[in-house]
Amino acid sequence: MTDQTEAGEILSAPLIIEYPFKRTTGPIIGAFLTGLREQVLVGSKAEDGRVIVPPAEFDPVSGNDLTELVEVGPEGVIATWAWVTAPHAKHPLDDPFAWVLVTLDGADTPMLGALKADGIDAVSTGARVKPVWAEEREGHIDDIAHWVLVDDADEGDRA
Amino acid sequence: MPEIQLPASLQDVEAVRSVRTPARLDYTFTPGDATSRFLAGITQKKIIGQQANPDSRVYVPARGADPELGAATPIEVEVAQVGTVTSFCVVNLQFYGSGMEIPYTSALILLDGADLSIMHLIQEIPADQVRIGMRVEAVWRDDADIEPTLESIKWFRPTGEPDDVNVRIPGEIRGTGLGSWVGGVAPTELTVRNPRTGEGGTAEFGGEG
Amino acid sequence: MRDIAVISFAQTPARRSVPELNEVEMLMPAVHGALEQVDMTIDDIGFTCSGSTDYLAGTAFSFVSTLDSVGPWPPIQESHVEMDGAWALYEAWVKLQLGEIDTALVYAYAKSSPGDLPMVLTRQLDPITVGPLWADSVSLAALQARSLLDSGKATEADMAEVVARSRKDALGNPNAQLAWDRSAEDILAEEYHIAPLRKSDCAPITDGAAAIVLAAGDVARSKVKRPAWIRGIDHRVEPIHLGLRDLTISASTSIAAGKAGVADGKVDIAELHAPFSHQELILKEAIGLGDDTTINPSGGALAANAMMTAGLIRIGEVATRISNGEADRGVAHATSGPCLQQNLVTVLEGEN
Amino acid sequence: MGKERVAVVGIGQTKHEATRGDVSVAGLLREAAGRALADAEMTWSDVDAVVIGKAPDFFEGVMMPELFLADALGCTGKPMFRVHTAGSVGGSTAIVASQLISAGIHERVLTVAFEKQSESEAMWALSLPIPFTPPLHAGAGGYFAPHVRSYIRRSKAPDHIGMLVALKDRQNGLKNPYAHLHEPDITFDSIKESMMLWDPIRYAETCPSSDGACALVLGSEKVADEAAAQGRQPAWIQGTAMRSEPTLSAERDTVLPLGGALCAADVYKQAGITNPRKDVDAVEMYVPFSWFEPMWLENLGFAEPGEGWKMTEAGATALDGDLPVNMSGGVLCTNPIGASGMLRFGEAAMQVRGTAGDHQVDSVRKAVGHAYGGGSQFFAMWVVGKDKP
Repeated sequence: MTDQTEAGEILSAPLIIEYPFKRTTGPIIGAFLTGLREQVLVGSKAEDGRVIVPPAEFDPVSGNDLTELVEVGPEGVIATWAWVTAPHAKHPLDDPFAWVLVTLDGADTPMLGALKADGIDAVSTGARVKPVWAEEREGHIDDIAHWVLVDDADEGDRA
Repeated sequence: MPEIQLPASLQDVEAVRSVRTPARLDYTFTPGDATSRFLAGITQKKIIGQQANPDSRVYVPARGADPELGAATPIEVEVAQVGTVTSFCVVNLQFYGSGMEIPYTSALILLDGADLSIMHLIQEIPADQVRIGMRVEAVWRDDADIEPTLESIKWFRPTGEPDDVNVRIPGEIRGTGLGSWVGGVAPTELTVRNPRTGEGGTAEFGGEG
Repeated sequence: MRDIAVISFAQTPARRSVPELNEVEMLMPAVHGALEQVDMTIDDIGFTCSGSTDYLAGTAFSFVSTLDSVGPWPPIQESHVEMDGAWALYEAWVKLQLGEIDTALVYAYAKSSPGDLPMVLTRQLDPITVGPLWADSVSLAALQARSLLDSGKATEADMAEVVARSRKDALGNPNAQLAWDRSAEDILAEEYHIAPLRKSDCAPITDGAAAIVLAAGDVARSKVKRPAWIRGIDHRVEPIHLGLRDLTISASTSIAAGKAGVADGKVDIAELHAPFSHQELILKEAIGLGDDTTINPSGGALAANAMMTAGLIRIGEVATRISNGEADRGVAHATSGPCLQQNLVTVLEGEN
Repeated sequence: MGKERVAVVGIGQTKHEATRGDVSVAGLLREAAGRALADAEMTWSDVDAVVIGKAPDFFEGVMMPELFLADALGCTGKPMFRVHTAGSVGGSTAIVASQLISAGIHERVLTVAFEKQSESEAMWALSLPIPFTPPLHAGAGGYFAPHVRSYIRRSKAPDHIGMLVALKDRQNGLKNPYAHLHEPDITFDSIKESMMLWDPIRYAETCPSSDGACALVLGSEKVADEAAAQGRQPAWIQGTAMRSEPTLSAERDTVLPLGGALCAADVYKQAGITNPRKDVDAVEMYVPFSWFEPMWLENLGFAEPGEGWKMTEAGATALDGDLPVNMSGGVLCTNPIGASGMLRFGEAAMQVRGTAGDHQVDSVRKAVGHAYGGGSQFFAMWVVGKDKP
């Protein structure tokens, strides 16, 4: 029997959790993704008449099925935003950008996106924005490459 | 399934039904104190058991707590590199991450001086000749390939000793096992020795350390 | 309902990283401490319940090996929730209501340090429409903070005051991870991290564990002089999508506070699980706390925020202050999910 | 303070398949929950609280997925709770849900358990290689197969018992429209000829990987009495129990775990069962590998030590036997891991309600639901009956 030895250097090794999850969408979220591929944004009509984007499959208050999808956007206004000074490698944009919750025209609830803008001072609640579509689209949330301010649209499109 | 009403723009296009959302998370894994001490032994080709106190079970490898006492296992005890097969299965299927040639034998091996079997491979004997009670010994990788992992033991192989017909298989009391109903009567907590109070258990098993 | 009290509470010192211990090794001092304070072993416990989640350290079934910390032998009555330990305490409280057992052990733990916590938490989000954007927990909180500022209900200075007070109070908490004495002005001079949040507005990333022993009626009275009785406990949830909520309020907290009976008496202290400074302001209003309530005397989540554990710690902090006579009645709050999605409120009281 | 009575008043499950490609995770849960609510003649707004169970989150790659599923389950503004006790979780989730009513907190609780294993794959999610940690050399089957061998050695059971169980359960599954595996051509010989994966376990003696969900609506005595008055028989919960023991301890028995026997003894005592073989009319037990049927028969007090396999061999556990076991086809036909335990509990309730369709056993007054998880170390059981406890 020996006494406990002083633990030396702490062992450590990388652990990677990685998988190409394949998710079935169901008809409502499937329609939303289909729309992204076709450059069309859709929301679902809730029981209280609100249009929810991305579409909810089920009424967020009652839990009942929602079945009516309506076209919204493509432009909208910023409901709230946050400026990322040092983007993470996993973030959708490499340069400093704003997370935005965008209430699309015709929608009542905002959706999340990444806004490309010149700087924190260029972004404000209530500003109008529009999506910039990815060149190759497959029916994925990344089909919206990012959002741009409507006034800056030309510059955003070039970038 | 309720009928979905689509806007005109989406009525005549092929619908998306599934989506790939690959995700990767990177972690830095550290195994903790008990495992690190066990693996430090492995790098010296020693199999080090641990126990909570001089009278308690010897666990190999200890995982941080004596699971019966709920206590840390600071005491280190080197156990033998030979032991007895307490059970096994023969694997005929290639598994995720396993480079083994099939069929191969995965066995529970109770090392001499330890109180709980480890799971490891048996080689150097045809799979259909492996037996419960068979005596086996550790076969190490070459010294240059020893790493802090139990896989530094490549496998176990028969020692050639006679089988241990009295191998202590945990739980084998009360007819066939701890969770047996004998004469229609259920076992109780007192069927086993309480490691904190010393109460319970049978002469057959449980009094020992 | 049956009278149930918190009779002991123990936690490990909060640290940014505890690489030298695995989860069970980190947890054991908390479990053993809580039991030893009331001279108990697992043999004296009727029911054990724990809270943890696999994603933090990246190992599936982590609760299976941490159960070894209690020594579940002979076999015990036990359950586990993939939630903060405050909800494990709720399950134990429900179990005690059945009248069959008189004691319960609740524990929770988390090692967040092995992963990239804000990114790990993105795996909670809608996996199709939000998850692939990797919108981290700090970014989402910043969206909420901007909403609150835009509403005019709070200013960045109000947020900085929360930070300054919390970290100063943490100087008196030996288990705190972040404690310092700096002015709100000083904090406001910091650069933005994810605007409008500064690093100081955010909880630290913490490895840690905690445990509580609950007991009913006379068993509680026989074990401690002044048990902290649970007078009410309730929890509620909201949709995960931020767009479906008014981010400037916490509707689910308000319901839970109402059901738990917060307003039935004076609240001396409150421990609010607010991992971001502005969330304390939202919670204070949602629970209906006045300026005569001392909020987060421990420093709160801004001082230490072990995931899955910080909510249980809030209950323990309030209970300890009631048992030692510092307070007569207090409120503990726990949260889960992005931007205060799910909330639990407990009202605790001492007997005079 | 006493315990309030609780009954199952609604049961729903999905069609179980390897890949349910037609529904989202939320849609899968709602298929089961919607059926349970319809069965209970309730709507989402009638539900006071929701209790969700599932096995490891890595299966779907969503951390604490109940959070994103909250509105899909009509939880907005309500209490929602998530249980995880490994493979026993479907059972323990139903027990936690029942206690919300027996403690007098709620009147109507919806409980749902699920797994959508097709979003990833079971072999990946269950055997992530962890650094410094010895690998399971052969997956879950490789873990359990040595314990099956130990059982065979102790009980001196003949080789064909496992195959008999597989044949019975797969044939029962043919009567269950929701079951995942429907193998009309299965025979004893086809099982015998299937590949020996983990000797002594053959391929045809193992469970599939399924997408599926199960939901139960639990009601208070008042709610259940109302259902009964309208001709809908409640399944009264006469006892619930859970036990846990360590995975790797020196003394424990991995073949017939003490925790399993203590769990059974506890639940029988509550339900007034003194002779399990005689007093219980039907059992759904958690049998992911065929040999677990005789093992659990002994562990749960239906057979003396070493005699469980004789019940199987004699046909006692067949649909027309004196103790039918796994009338639904069991885990061997359907295994959405997180839901598997609740499916056992739900089938027991269906049997006492008389709603099990083609796999209904005549005049079931008391039925047992059983689930286990981890390395045969977590146990959850309930007894449901036609009669009020």
